[in-house]
Amino acid sequence: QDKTIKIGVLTDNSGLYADLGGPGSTLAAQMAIEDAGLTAKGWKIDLISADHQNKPDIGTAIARQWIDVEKVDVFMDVLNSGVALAVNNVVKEKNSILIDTGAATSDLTNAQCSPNTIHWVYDTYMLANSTGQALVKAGGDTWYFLTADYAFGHALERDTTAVVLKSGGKVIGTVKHPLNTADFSSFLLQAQASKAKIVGMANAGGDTTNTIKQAAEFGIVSGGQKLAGLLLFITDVHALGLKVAQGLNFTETFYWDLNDGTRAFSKRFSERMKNKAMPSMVQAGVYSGLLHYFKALEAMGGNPHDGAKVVAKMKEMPTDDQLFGKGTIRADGRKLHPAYLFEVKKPEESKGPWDYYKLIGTTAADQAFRPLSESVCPLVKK
Amino acid sequence: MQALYAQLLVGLINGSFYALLSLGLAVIFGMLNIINFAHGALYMMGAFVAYFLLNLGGINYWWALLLAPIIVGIFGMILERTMLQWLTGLDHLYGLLLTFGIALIVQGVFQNYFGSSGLPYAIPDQLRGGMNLGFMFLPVYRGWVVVFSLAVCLATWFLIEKTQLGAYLRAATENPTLVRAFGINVPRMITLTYGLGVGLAALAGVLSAPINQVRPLMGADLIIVVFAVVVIGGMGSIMGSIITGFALGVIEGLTKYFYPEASNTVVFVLMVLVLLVKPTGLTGRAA
Amino acid sequence: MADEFILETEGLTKEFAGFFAVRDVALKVRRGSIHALIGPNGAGKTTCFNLLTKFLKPSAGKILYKGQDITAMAPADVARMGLVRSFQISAVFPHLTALENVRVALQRQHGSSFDFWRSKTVLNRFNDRARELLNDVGLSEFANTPAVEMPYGRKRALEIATTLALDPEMMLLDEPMAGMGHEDIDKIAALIKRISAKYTILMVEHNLSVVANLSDIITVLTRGQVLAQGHYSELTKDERVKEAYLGAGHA
Amino acid sequence: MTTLTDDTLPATPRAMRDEMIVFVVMALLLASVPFTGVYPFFVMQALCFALLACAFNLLVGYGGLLSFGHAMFLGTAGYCSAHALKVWALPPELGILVGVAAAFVLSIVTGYISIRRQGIYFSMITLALSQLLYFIYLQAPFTHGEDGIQGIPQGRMFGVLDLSKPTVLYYVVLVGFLAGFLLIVRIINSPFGEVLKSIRENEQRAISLGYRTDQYKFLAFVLSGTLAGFAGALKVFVAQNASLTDVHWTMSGEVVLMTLVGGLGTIFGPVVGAFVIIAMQQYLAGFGQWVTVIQGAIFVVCVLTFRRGVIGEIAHYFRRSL
Amino acid sequence: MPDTAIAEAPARAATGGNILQVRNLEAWYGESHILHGINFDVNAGEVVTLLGRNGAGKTTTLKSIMGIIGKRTGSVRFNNQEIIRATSDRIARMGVAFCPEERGIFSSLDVRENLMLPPVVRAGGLPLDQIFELFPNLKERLSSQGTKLSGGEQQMLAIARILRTGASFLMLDEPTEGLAPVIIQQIGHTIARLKKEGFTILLVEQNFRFASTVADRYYVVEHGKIIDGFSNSELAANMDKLHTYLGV
Ligand SMILES: Nc1ncnc2c1ncn2[C@@H]1O[C@H](COP(=O)(O)OP(=O)(O)OP(=O)(O)O)[C@@H](O)[C@H]1O
Ligand SMILES: Nc1ncnc2c1ncn2[C@@H]1O[C@H](COP(=O)(O)OP(=O)(O)OP(=O)(O)O)[C@@H](O)[C@H]1O
Ligand SMILES: [Mg+2]
Ligand SMILES: [Mg+2]
Repeated sequence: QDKTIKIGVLTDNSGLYADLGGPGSTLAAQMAIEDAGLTAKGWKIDLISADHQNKPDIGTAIARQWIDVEKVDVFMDVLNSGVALAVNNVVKEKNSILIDTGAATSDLTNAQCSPNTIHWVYDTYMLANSTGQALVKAGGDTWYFLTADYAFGHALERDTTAVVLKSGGKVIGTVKHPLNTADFSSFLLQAQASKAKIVGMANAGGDTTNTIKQAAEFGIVSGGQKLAGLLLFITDVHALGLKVAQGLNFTETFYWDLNDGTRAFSKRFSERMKNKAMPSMVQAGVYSGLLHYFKALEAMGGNPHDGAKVVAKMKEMPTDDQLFGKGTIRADGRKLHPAYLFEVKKPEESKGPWDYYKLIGTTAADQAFRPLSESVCPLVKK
Repeated sequence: MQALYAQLLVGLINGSFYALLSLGLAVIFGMLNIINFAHGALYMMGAFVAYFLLNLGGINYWWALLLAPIIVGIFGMILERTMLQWLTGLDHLYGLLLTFGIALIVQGVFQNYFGSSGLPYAIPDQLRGGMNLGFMFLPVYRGWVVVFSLAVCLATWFLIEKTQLGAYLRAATENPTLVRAFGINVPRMITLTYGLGVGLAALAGVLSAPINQVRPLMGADLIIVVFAVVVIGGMGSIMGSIITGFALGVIEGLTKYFYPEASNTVVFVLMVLVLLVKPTGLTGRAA
Repeated sequence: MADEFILETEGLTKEFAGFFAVRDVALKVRRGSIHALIGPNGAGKTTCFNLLTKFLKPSAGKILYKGQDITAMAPADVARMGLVRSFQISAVFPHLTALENVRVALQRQHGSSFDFWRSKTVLNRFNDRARELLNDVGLSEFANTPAVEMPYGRKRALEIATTLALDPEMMLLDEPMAGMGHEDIDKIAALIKRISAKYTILMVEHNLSVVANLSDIITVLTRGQVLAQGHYSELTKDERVKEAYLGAGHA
Repeated sequence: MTTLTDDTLPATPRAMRDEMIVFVVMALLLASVPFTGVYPFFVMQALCFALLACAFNLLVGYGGLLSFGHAMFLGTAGYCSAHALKVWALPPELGILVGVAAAFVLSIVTGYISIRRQGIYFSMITLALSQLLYFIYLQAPFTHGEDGIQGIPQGRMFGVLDLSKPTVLYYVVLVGFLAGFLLIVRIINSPFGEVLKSIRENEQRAISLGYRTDQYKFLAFVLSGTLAGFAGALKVFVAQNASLTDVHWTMSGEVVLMTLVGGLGTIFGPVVGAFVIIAMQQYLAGFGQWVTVIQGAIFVVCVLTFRRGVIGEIAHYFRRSL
Repeated sequence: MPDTAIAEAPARAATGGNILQVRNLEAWYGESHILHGINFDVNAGEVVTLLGRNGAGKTTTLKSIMGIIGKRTGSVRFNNQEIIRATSDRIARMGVAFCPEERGIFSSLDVRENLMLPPVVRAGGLPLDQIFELFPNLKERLSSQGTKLSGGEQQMLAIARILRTGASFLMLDEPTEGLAPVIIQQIGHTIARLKKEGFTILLVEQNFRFASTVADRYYVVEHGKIIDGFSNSELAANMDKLHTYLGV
């Protein structure tokens, strides 16, 4: 049996998302290789990484070349939905494996699901569901959306609206802003005027951080409204600083300070990072996903270099690791684990660097993601 | 109606950033004939320098407002002396490419060392808080930005249009050899002017640090819009870009209110329209 | 009568923001003549040319060319009717060779200028005619020299050859001799004389000996208006012309 | 406009022979790629961009019109072809036709708006138009926003050529590229091309010779835009997706870079430039965060030291026109 | 003030004697070697004219003196100072002014700005009212864009603006090109007057008739060399030679 494995971390090394994936993802993959202990058992594991620059065509070109020339077995990270969907296609065509830990789009396990792809960490449906449900339950029953005006924002808004309505809340307004808006004051004024209890940010990246920063300036939070981030990462909170970010609510599936297991891993990780950053959930997902992949290969006794077969094996086995706890992988490729609703601490509550979150709610693994009954994925037998 | 006033005011605030940035660009383009693609990167550097001054040197916002433009300006002058200088007399395109390359380098280096999500910079204590104007809540800092940038814009306009300097610069753009043969040290003057334009970009960077995240790509996102402002105003026209900067802020503000989906597009629609009606921009001199 | 005068203007006026560069000019150019337009600097001669060839729009007045009103036409169309100009600052295609410069004009005359699917070797059929034209202006040995590398005087000659290639009916020459050495001046003057058999020529020139030798009739312009018109010998006696243009020292 | 191109080179019959020789060498080299072990997808991608750059070069290098919005033709054709192939399930040849037709129509509209503008204003109005289009595509439902149109079927060309086979696809793309390239070379060396060059040299003089210069510039614009669209349509088969990247202004910028790196106003320059830039993106992808820095440094060095571009410098050295 | 400066000038001329000394001047445009060793002198208070056919190298000589030719070797001494390696702005501030043949009017400046552009390098320039007296056209068109002027007006402007600077050594490249006979006469008078006031003038002319009314001495340039030189008094005797040199 062949005991060689080649892992490719395809991520954004130089752009907007380099902090939450990027070199940190490569490090996480490296740590997974070290921790799996396979090399000691005679396996040979190679790791390469590349920058897709957030361009789908560069992403697919690299993916093809990696499969054809470099003989890469598994793609990790692949954040950015556009790139992920493009790579998803290539991987399926060439029977390779994609364990996506970075992209948000829930299409990866729905309309575009594939027997070669596992979506590991989070997706838009889950974010909307968890954050929306929890906030309405906590009394935030009137919502106003700031929505990025493109497919991703629309989907996030649509999904969250559904959840809010189902939980008994009301959406009293929405404003669509263009992608990459530098100034949100106009939109924030409208949100402020609406008097909604929750201002939901159906946007991402720089749009979200700018919204938050300017919301602080315009006194949105001090005026009694709550900001809900629908897609936010710990790296964003770090960049904003607690003074500005305090009081924010949002969902993640991993936080370094959840339990002993996460703390132990994160401490090791952060020591090896150039800027001593704690791992983001995307990076944590790379580690966890790879460990499971190794487990499956070990169980198969060697690497068959057959993506669909390995993924099927991975779906068969329950997952269990320090970072995401016990979980399973569904037929549609969705990895299931609990989702946590966090609130950002006030500066005075924080005990040290990277001590940012308070856990305020947990959605169980089987509740957090899109139920199979709503799925249009052809892999799901009905 | 009240909401409309609020949007107008907010638009004016944004306009002051556009004005300040496009002013620097207009100085550099109009006087030196360089399409300075590095402007966004230098704006970003201004914000970062302010951040370093505060966090490494304990130097506060007010000093940063003075020091950051000088520091970045000197950096700009070094760029000019070592690289841009060699392009005099060549087509615009080369300057554009060179500065584009410089922008990539600067942004890349900053990204490498400071990540891409950015760093926090707080509003100075004296300018914290806000006023309730009845129709809106106006953060004091924003008010300050409008007043201060207006003052800087007018001062620059005076320096360039009302002193001999402007005439020297414009003449030097056209025929540097001859101007030099009249006894003016053209290379030095150009270096200083580039420094001035760059300093203005850095100043805008410092002003925006407390409002936006201090991010390596903060300027890259803005640069195309600022170019549009300069073009609409009439390339190289100082007053044109000041007025267009403020006006565009207001128009954008109104679009955000009436049809927010189009607020990013409106500037380009405007640019097409203006160029169709007045081929050299609103106040542009003949090309 | 339209036959006698190839070009006529009525009340031709051009105003630049309150300044009248050309005011109420009535000009009649006789077919087949060499007509000179002289006048002090800033009198409006070049502006007149620009108006006639439609590079400027008149503020008022009418231009008749071959009996047809061309006041509202586009510059390229006027050129197509056979009214072609040269420029005061020499205008050639600097990086084309002299031969190619002339060929560009011939090509316009004989079509095929939109053919992007054919090889340019079809243009070689113009080479003979182009050489002939170059020969006429004494540029034979420059045929394969790019225009930039030619001395100034030769560029003027090239410009004239290019203009001739269009086989125009009327040529407007703006200071064709400016900046030329003496030998060239004589050459070009002879050339103009020769071609005037076939074409009507309207010419602006400050070189008085050229004007005296070449022109059939002279119009003197000052401050945008016609001051006098007549033969050289008449005009040199006219006190007003002496004062405004020729200067006191002129005999 | 000060000269962008190296005009000191002679344009003699010898030049046309040199061009043919280099062309044959290039075609043979490219045709042998599948036998060399060089990764064909990389070459195909580069070929698409090379065609785009050549089309762009036709406009700027020979017409003196610097378009800063050429990505709009690439992207529009890409989206339209992709939509035709995926949603309407058209065969590949018709898919390409749809894309090219879309680019053709777009170039007529944008050309009509922009062609009367001079110099930098022309660049800016094309930039503005392409930005407008970018925002439209960002929001239009059929483009699928950020995600783009994914998983485009490659199909069988003329019912026989199975494009999902890399080698077949490679030769189809190569033939498409060579055809486009030859057409461009022909345009440059045509009677029309001569007029175009003279307009670039001295527009006033061309007008005074009776040329309605706007019409020539317009035709050049439409030809260039349509050919750029052809590149976009071919690219759909290679990348199997159509995304916003292709309409973003940075793409327009990249085209300028490719052309400049290879040599503006040279016939082969844009091809070389496209290969250099695409290779850079591919091979630098492994350098992590230093990618942009390296790229930037290369541009700076290029502008400062080899301003004529790779081919331009070579041509200048041998005093040949290539 | 100007008066005193003008009064001083002749004194300077008298003591200085030789104001410009050009030795073995060679110059290149890129690869092409244009000047092959130019030698001549200009004495203070003189009007010296360079004659020669088109392309002989007259303009190049002036430009080399002014320091605006890329590559030049040899020696140029101005007021006994070597300036062959000086930058053009330094040469200008030493009191050399240059009026180029292509006029060099700035289109982005209006006439007033064009006129006021060259900085005053020392006292003694012509005051504005005298300039307007010389060139009344300019006064009328003061706020017009520089290149909107007629060809001749541009020439006037180009001359006028260097008269203002107070430079005492003027280099005029074909100042009469494109000018009406009246104006040419005026320029002749101006040159004569400037000479009287102590200016030194180096002139390049094609218009031999004009040159003969103002020049003290002539040099003939051919193929980048000075091939002959004579004073105004020797003119008649040299007429034949001139014919062959210039084809006059
Ligand atoms: N576009 C313009 N805008 C404003 N004034 C102009 C413009 N063009 C010409 N003028 C003015 O009109 C007058 C006539 O100019 P024109 O060029 O016709 O003179 P000209 O007779 O050709 O003189 P010259 O012999 O010096 O060439 C001048 O005073 C000039 O300044
Ligand atoms: N920029 C240039 N590049 C290359 N060669 C040049 C350049 N300018 C002038 N020359 C060449 O240098 C030689 C001398 O030119 P120069 O201008 O000095 O002549 P000139 O005596 O002033 O003639 P003219 O009477 O026509 O003004 C000519 O052969 C000319 O072709
Ligand atoms: Mg004139
Ligand atoms: Mg000369």
